[in-house]
Amino acid sequence: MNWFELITLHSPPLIVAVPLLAAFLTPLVSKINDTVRNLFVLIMLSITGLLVLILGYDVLTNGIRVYVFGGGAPLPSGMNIPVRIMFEIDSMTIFMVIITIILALISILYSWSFMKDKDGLDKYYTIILLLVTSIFGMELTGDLFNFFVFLEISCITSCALIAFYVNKKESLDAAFKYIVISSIGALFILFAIGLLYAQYNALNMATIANAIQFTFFDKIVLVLLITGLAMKSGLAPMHMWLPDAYSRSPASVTFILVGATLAGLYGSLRVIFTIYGNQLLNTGFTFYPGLIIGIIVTALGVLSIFIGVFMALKRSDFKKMIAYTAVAEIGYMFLAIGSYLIGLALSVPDNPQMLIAGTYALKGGLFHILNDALDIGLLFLVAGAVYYATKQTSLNSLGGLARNMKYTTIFFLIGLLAVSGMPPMNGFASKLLIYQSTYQISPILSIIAIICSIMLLAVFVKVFQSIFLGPEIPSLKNVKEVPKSMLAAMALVACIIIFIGLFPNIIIDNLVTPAAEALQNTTTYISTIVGGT
Amino acid sequence: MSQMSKIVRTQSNIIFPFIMIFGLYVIAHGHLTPGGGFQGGAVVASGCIMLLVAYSSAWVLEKIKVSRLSVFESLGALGFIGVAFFGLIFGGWFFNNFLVRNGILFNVVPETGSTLSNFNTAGVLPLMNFAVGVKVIAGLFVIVLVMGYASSLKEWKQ
Amino acid sequence: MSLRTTVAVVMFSILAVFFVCTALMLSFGNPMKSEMDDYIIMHTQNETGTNSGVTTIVFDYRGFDTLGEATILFSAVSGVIMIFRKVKK
Amino acid sequence: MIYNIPFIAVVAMIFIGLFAVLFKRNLVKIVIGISIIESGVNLFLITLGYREGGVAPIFTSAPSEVVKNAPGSMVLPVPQALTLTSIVIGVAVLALMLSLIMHIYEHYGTLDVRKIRGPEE
Repeated sequence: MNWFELITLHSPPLIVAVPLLAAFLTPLVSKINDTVRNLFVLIMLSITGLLVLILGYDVLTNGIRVYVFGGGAPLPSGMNIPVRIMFEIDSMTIFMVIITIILALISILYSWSFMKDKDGLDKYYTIILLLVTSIFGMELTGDLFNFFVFLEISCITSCALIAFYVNKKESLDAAFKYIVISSIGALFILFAIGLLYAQYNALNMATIANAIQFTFFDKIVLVLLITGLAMKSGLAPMHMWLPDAYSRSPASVTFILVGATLAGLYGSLRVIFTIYGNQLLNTGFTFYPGLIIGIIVTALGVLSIFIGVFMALKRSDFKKMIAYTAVAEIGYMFLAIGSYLIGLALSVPDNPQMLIAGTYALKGGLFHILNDALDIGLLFLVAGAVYYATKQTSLNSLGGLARNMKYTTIFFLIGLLAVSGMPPMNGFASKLLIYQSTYQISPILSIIAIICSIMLLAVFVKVFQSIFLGPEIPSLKNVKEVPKSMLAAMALVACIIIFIGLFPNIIIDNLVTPAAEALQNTTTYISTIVGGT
Repeated sequence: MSQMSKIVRTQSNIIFPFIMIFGLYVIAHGHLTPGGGFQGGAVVASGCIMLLVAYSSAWVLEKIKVSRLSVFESLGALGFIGVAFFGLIFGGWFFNNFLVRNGILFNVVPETGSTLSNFNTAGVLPLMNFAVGVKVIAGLFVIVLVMGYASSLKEWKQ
Repeated sequence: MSLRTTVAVVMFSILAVFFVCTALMLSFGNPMKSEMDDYIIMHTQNETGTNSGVTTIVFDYRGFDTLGEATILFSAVSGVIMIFRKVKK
Repeated sequence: MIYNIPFIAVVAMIFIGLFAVLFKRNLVKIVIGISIIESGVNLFLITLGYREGGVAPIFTSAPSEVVKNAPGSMVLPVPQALTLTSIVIGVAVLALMLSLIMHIYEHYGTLDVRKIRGPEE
């Protein structure tokens, strides 16, 4: 066994362990020098990125990988239930992990200059690394309780990072709101895990999915899990924390927080498609469970889109508008997932057309995860740059910045077009998939989605006009362009956006389609561990 | 928070060694009796916190720096993850219990059934208990120390 | 304010039904299934050489959870120190 | 019914906590509420693992009849390990929330939720 195979074999735990080791070392390293510390963090994350690429190549070519902590076979001899913790990695996991590592690297690059003259930076970098670790852990794990532990790590670290500006009272307020909501959500999830444990005496997702019966307890568990994860991912009725938290934290932090919310979304995907995947078409009920879940998820998604867009129209604070847009974008993803579930349930007797439409919706929704992270992230980075240069975020006190900040203006224009789904950008590719497929499921959904998208364009054109165009405000005469590392980070995101926009098929064929197939194919996920039913 | 009265300080001086010994016992015998790194660490940390309450946080901060305690915590965490990495290097898997049958220390496997306590068992578990114990002592103590010091500053300001 | 209260009351009562049903349907003292736990109790001595079943789970079978737990404590300490840092005005 | 008293206690604790979180206006009371919910969930986990007449799953100097009847004579160990993890998580969350409350009190001079509203824009 040569060293490359060895690294491939051990890459799943190393992806979590390397940033964790770096986080534990950062307090010691930062005693040397600031530059050394920044380089250390960047290098450690680059190593993680390399491991992600190795693992991704392996999984996409060879199929699902299982890693058992402590060694040995997944199942002890003569048992049907795994005892040790396992990582189970399929294409969906790889898709999310790649998004996370892109977000983390760009955020570290951006914070090099953005956070330069702040204090408390060694703790800041430590906590950022811990947050990245926790997102990786949530995405890689195949064990429910382990998922809960990483969820709690991400709650605590996000809360500490939201409160980074401790001398601003709004950010403390937002952090408190966040930790109250997310810890209650996490406790619901823990209660649900306890119920599942009581029934099936297992904590492994595949084992539970194999044994699940959709009893009364399982319905309670489903409701509790979806509620808890929706609290984490900012779906409509539980979205109150999201605009505050996004708009009052430093821009580099917000960029990773987007990844943390998407990990919550990933969790709910795992719950619906993997744990309850075999029960979606259970015939023991008047309606299929999949249809009911689908209708509820779609309704919540549409509600999120409405709330996000209308609240964004009303605001006059730059960062808050982007934050409400993020709520709307989360709504689009849930709309797509719900459409798939409805399509699946409607297709059953003799209507395969619906299943095809639903599959396209699922692909669009998954593709939108990547695009949303990049688009919203780019807008937040631009907002951070504007704040860095002017110390203002209110629309009323900004104007005419295009004269002094040419590059930032271009990046904002790219982000604007991408977020509202205009043709040359990546947002168009995924939103078009969602529009087309939801039109076949129900035309009303599609029309709502298109109208709200156009209204988003209106929102951002207003922002663009009032911040970057218009007469120069005297107090902003001496504004300078932001430092190079911030420009480099934004340029990197913008390049990825344009690349995906020009060649969407590369991403869809190589990443999104395998991910969608992995989600739909619950049996493979289960039989990798339990060995067939 | 000012210092408490002389009676309280003397009492806590007397009780403190016993709490320490009990906590260290719980940490060391984690693999044989109820308890372990977390529980024992919490006991020791509460002993330290008792001193903090009796002698005020400003007095404690003169003796020991927050940054030094924080380094201790990092070291504990590094020890824990280091044992896990050693499992990867020597045992072939992350978190492998590589000492249990053929290690140098803690390598005895007890007979199945009721046994007397044999300290030299359980592989890497005592090491992990120790690392977690150091971490929990430093961590809990730092949390209370920082919060107590901050609140005493505010009192002083008013 | 009244809308908020109404929503809260509705949520509260839905959860109430769920939780009370759960409490009445479970039975105390005899777990429904205990395969995994029986395996751990029977194999804790010859697989890991530990006499205590709970410690075996905490540090060996589910050691990765404990690493996460240690990380949580570490991040809480870092967070508290960061929140109470001295800020330059 | 009477035998289910531990589970009823769990539900009661979760409700007392949720009530405090939803309807109380004082930040410290909200934190106490979360703490109570958490104790309820921990109690739930521990209660799930109880086996009638069982002792702790530890073999050091265990009585011979317990060893003879194992595993039926010992309580389930996994919920205890989960509860241990969950307790430490609770401590961490509590520490962070209390330190946030201390800062909020310093900035706003009050702990009342109604007065702690950032300016709307």
